[in-house]
Amino acid sequence: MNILDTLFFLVKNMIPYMIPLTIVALGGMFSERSGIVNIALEGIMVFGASFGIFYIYFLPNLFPPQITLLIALVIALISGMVFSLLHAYASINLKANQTISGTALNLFALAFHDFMARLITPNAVEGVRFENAFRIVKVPLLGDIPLIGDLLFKDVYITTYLGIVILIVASFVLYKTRFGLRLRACGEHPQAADSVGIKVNRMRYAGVLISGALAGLGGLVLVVPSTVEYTGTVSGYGFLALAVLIFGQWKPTKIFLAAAFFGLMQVIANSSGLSFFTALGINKYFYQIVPFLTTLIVLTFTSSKSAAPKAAGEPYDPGKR
Amino acid sequence: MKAFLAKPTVQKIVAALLSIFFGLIFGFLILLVASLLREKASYPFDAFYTIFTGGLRYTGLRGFGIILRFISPILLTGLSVGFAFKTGLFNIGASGQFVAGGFTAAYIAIKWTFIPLEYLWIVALLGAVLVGGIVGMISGLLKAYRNVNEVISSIMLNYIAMITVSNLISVIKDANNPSRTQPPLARIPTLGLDKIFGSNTADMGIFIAIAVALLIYVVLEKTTFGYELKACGYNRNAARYAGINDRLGITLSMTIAGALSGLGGALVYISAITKVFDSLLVLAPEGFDGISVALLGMSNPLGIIFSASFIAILKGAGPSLARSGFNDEVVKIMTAVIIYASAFSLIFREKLGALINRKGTKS
Amino acid sequence: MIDVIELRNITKIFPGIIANDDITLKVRQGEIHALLGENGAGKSTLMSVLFGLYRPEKGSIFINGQEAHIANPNDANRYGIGMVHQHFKLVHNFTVLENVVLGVETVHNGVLSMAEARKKVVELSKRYNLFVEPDHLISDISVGMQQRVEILKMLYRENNILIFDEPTAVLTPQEIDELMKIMKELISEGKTILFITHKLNEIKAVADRVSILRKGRLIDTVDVATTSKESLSEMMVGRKVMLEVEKKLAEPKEVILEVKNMSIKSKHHGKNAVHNVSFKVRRGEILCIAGIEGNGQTDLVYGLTGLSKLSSGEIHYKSVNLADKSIRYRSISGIAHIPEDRHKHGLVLDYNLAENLILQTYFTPKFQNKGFLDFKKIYTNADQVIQKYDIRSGNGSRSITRSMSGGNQQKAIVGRELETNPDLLIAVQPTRGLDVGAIEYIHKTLIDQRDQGKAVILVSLELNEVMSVSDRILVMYEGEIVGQADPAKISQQELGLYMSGSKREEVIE
Amino acid sequence: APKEEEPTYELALVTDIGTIDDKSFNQGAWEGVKQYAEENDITYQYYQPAEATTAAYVEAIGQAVDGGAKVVVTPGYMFAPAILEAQDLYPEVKFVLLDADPHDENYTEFRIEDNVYSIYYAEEQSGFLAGYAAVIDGYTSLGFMGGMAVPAVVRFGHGFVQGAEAAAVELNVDVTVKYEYLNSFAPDDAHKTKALAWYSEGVEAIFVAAGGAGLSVMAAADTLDTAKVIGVDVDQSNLSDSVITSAMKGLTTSVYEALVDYYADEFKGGVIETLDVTKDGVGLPEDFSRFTTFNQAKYDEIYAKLVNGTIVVKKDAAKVMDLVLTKVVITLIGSE
Ligand SMILES: Nc1ncnc2c1ncn2[C@@H]1O[C@H](COP(=O)(O)OP(=O)(O)OP(=O)(O)O)[C@@H](O)[C@H]1O
Ligand SMILES: Nc1ncnc2c1ncn2[C@@H]1O[C@H](COP(=O)(O)OP(=O)(O)OP(=O)(O)O)[C@@H](O)[C@H]1O
Ligand SMILES: [Mg+2]
Ligand SMILES: [Mg+2]
Repeated sequence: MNILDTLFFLVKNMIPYMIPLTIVALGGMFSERSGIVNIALEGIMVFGASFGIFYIYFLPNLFPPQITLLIALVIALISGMVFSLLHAYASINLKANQTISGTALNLFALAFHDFMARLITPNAVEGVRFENAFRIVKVPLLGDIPLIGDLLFKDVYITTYLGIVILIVASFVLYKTRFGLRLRACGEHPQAADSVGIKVNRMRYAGVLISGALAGLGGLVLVVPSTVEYTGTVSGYGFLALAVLIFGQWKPTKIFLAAAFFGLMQVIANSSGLSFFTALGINKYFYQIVPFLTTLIVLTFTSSKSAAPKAAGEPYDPGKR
Repeated sequence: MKAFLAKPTVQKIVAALLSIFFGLIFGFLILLVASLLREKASYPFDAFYTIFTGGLRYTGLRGFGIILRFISPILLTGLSVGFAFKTGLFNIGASGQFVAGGFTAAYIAIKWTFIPLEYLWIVALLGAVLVGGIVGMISGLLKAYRNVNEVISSIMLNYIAMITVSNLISVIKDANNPSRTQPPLARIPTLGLDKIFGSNTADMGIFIAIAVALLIYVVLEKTTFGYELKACGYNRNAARYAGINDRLGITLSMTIAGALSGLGGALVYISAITKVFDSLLVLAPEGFDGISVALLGMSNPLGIIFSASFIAILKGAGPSLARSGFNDEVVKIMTAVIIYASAFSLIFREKLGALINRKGTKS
Repeated sequence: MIDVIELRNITKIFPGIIANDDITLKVRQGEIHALLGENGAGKSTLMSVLFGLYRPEKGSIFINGQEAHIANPNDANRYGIGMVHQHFKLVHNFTVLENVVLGVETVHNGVLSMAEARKKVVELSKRYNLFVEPDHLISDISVGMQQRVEILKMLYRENNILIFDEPTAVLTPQEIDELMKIMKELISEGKTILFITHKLNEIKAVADRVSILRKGRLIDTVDVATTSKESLSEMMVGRKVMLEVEKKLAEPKEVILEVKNMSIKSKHHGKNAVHNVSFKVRRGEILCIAGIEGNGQTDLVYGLTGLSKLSSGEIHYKSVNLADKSIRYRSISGIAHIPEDRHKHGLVLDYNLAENLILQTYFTPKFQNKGFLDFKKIYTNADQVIQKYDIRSGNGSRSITRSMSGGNQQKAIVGRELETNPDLLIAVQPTRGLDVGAIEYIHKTLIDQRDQGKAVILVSLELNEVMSVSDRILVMYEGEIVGQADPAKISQQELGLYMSGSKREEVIE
Repeated sequence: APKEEEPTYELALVTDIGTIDDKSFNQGAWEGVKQYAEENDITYQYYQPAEATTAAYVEAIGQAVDGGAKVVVTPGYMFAPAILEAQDLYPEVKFVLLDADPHDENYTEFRIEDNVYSIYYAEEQSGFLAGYAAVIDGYTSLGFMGGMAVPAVVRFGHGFVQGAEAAAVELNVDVTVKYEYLNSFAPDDAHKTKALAWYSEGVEAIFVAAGGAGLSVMAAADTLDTAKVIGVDVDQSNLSDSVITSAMKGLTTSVYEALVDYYADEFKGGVIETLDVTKDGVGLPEDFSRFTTFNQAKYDEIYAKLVNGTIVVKKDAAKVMDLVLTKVVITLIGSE
């Protein structure tokens, strides 16, 4: 494979990493921008993916594959949202330490998947097999465009497009709408928001619920292309999304770039078998740590100004100045 | 009685007990639901009893030994996370520090045969403390000098440590099995606990862990050093203003947190019980258990001794659940609910406080 | 005359304290009504009740004779009430415009349309001479500007009852003058103003009537014109207060601190925040660094105390060059620092009072033994300091500092720093936001220090304070010292010329 | 519905790391237990140790025994030290130990008692057959992905390479094999990417001996028209159309047989046995429809050669690179 082919391979294959990371990190962004730190992203992903997969498991052929996938995605989204209510309630109404409910949700989701899977699978096991008929071999017409067609319109899942739509919508909502303005105010200075009549708690609920919806969705988006059996894990992608969120400085475009960066590094990490890389003669170990090491190094040189929402992580106390 | 209940410590303990109560109730409901839906899972009451006793109803003394052995690592990772919390940092990197420390201990206990065998385990523990500390220190330095969020750096370091250890296995690999390390030559002394519990499980590690918890308590609450570290955590600028080296403080906090997790790793990998490293790329769960333990123990070292024991008991019950037709996820669900319920403790304490005050004004 | 606002029998209770105790207050249409009271008297609380931030336990509010139900700021807004809070409620990384419209945005189909808002804001700022740039970020503009944004917020909402909670505490003299003008202009348009301040001059200058609160109760409402400052302060504190600072002539002794060609890089722009500054301080004098906020005073102090690194220059203190010495070294060798920002630097808000009172001394043998803190001594020390400096708080030495009032937090810092028995005291805005009683106390303490042969560097934005407390004045402008003056000989006007950069002279010592 | 008195389970399996649907030895063994138990209406249960330590394994075995087990099946080499202990602790209970024989952690004490039946499988023969079939069928660019370099997986890999060599010599073609251990037995995007990378560089078929990780390799193959997968342990053709064959080992059958023996009072106590082609312990599935040239006849021919010893597959090479090969070039990614 020549360099161009290698490059094409890398770019094409970073998509399955970067799309779910983008979606979930954007979810985290809405939550943190409203003032609630959400370390439950991992658990919500698992939870959302579970219910999406359960649907596919029970009703694989009720509708054409793409419709089935869309319904499953909606189910993942809703279940993620419902699940995140628990985090919202604890962090907002109970003013609890936001790590507590986040950690609890992470634990719960993993165990709950196993519990449910055992109830529904005939052998009472944790893995749920599903018919994966969702790959789009080629999008008509668009797939014929040179390069772009190969990159974006062949061998794809609708989730790729969904991810891009979500990115655009998220940026728009955050920066161009009243909701976005108010949400950001609540994450920076809730007392200020309160003093101009914004219902801080309501906005924070909205932020957490959006994060739940996107994380739930992102869970399924991650799982569907990579396997035909879901065992109730998203292998740490929720935490990686958290890292992408911080790396992306809580801003949609930068999150997207951070996810792309991380996705690219992940592909490189797993492409050590390509002749281009074997020819370099570098030990596989270095490929394996590439995503994590480069992230650390990049952060070392880009973190001097943190753009973290000022009030994120603190329960809103109207009396505090 | 009133004065007793008014004490914050007492209120915290009562709140924690209530959380556990809620968790158990919820767990029981889960058992009931499962028993109604699944043919095999037909003994919810038995299962509940099993969980409640940590499986000791079946496992007896030997099970107790296993529970003791479960306590030590998560007690230390719990301390690691809790210590960082107290100094204003979130150490989500306990997992990486844990394996780094554990591997170092194993390496020393296998390779450093030039040290007399009876001291080797001590050197191995110290090595683990050192290397765990270094991993923590990286996060600390990045935070202190480059403003890198410690959450993200420690997530990255978790993976780096895991991958590194997986690749280093060849250095101390088992001749018959290239994917595993050899068992260590030197182990932590059992102090006769193996005789008491009838199996090679509990060892001196549990005492080391508890002693370290007490030490951390004293350091945090009673010493100038703890005062400095907490000041850095609560308000870095004020600490600087007061002449405390805030960067050093943050670095030291993460270093100590890392060292604690590292020691936790050593307590597993050179313990009486043989756990060897394999090359599987899985993050060490003990690190994440540490977060639960720290939260449930409210980051207080004494509370952490309690919460680590409690979670170890639940963990110990896992295998015995099969006897009643259940699996260990029930226990995990319960743990999650207990931690979630502990989020209510603030509200609960307020309510309790109000109740006491109301009674006070009446009389 | 109509009472535009009537607060009837307002009682507001916080855990352990009655912040407002059965207060009845009437405000007339078109007046500037001042509220006066010691720190913690309940002024902010009362206004927060009126603005809908707090629900009172008892009492009712009447607007224009009609009972009003104000449960949140939105309700208040509906009644035309707006408030400039003591601590500004501005989102630092939003633009001026975004802050102004927040909460009352114009939208088309949910999408923000800022063009109309911008037009209105520009118009308003022209009409009231509130010059602000709508697209600047709050974090990039001065405190005075920020206050204008707060005022714009009210005007944008077309409020006609305006509450100003200690608006002048953070302003320069010029800004205060301008604010006074603006307030008068607003009144002339028929608006009503409630004005909280600790400064009697200001009340004298603009207010029509003043209500005095003490310990949660309304003492009286009186006409400003017919009441003297002395009797106002007496009503407020409950005893006679010395309003004029009394002091002997200074007797400067040997030089304790000599700064030579000090420069410090700015964190915000490429230039030097402090540029080639040289001066001397002697024992037995109070040297005041005057200047408009943002002219390098803060950085100068950071340089002296070690919070910032010098880019060049030397600091000779008791014949040691401090330039590369640590903060700890400086504090041990007798330099105390009352910081400008008490929340950022002065206190660990999550420590209790006793723990904060040892922030500079916890490591000394007085409070520790072999690395262990001696809590008995720590609490005894706290009780002494609390008593000596009259620090009031809910739980004495065990109060979490976060819950204490700003005034008392300030007293705690002052007490702590003085207890180290420093040779050089660097006090930055030590009386910001304090009531007259507390100010009197702090001024007296500064002069006492001087009279004991200690050196004091006072950094203040407040001309009154500068003129009355200091023995010598250095004026800073754009990072340089542009003038030296003797307070006895210079007029406030002339000082103002130096501060605004219109006049400068070489200062050679 | 809830019942009252405590249950007992006559047949028990204690799982190694992973659980009974690991697409690997746990699952294979469990299916044997289950099949026998259900056919004969015997109670059965599996137990998951709390962690991967000998003490936890012994403890779980204790639970099984205490819970009424008469036969305990323990899949995986990790059980060797645990069974060394358990065979003495519970002399009246029978143990079926797969992939190992009882010994201590340091490989100094090897001892099997009458209540233990140890089964090894000749994975190298199974892998050989798969490699042979693939090359005969015209695949010349192959890949091997092992879950982890544990003895059984290593045998699969080494056998695979030797099978490819045998066929390459026979056909006089040059064959390349990419060879890597994933260090994972679970599905993961990473494995999918890895497989895609291989396929995109011309690898035609990947033999994946890595439990659930195989699912991700199949997911990769499914996105490409010509990419093929060779399954492991059991016939995995139902998992994906890309699976051309599977290198099977008779986990399920052997466990089933062991139970049959036990109930017939013929338990092979004290026996350490390697199930190979001579005992029908390993092989490929009978369905050759996904091959073009390789077929039943070819299979029978090569199988016979293995049975009669004309071909001996090496299983004791320390490293794959130590194998002497003439027509096969191995690219080892990472280390072994
Ligand atoms: N959110 C709160 N929670 C508890 N107590 C409070 C709260 N806000 C105010 N208080 C109490 O009410 C009293 C009055 O406070 P308030 O802020 O009204 O004082 P103030 O007159 O505005 O003082 P200052 O001059 O310092 O601004 C304080 O002494 C304080 O103890
Ligand atoms: N979280 C809190 N809990 C309890 N009381 C509080 C809290 N926050 C503020 N207070 C009370 O509110 C009152 C006013 O506090 P605030 O922060 O307004 O002081 P400040 O205006 O900065 O002080 P000053 O006006 O004296 O300079 C204080 O008396 C304080 O006791
Ligand atoms: Mg106030
Ligand atoms: Mg105040």
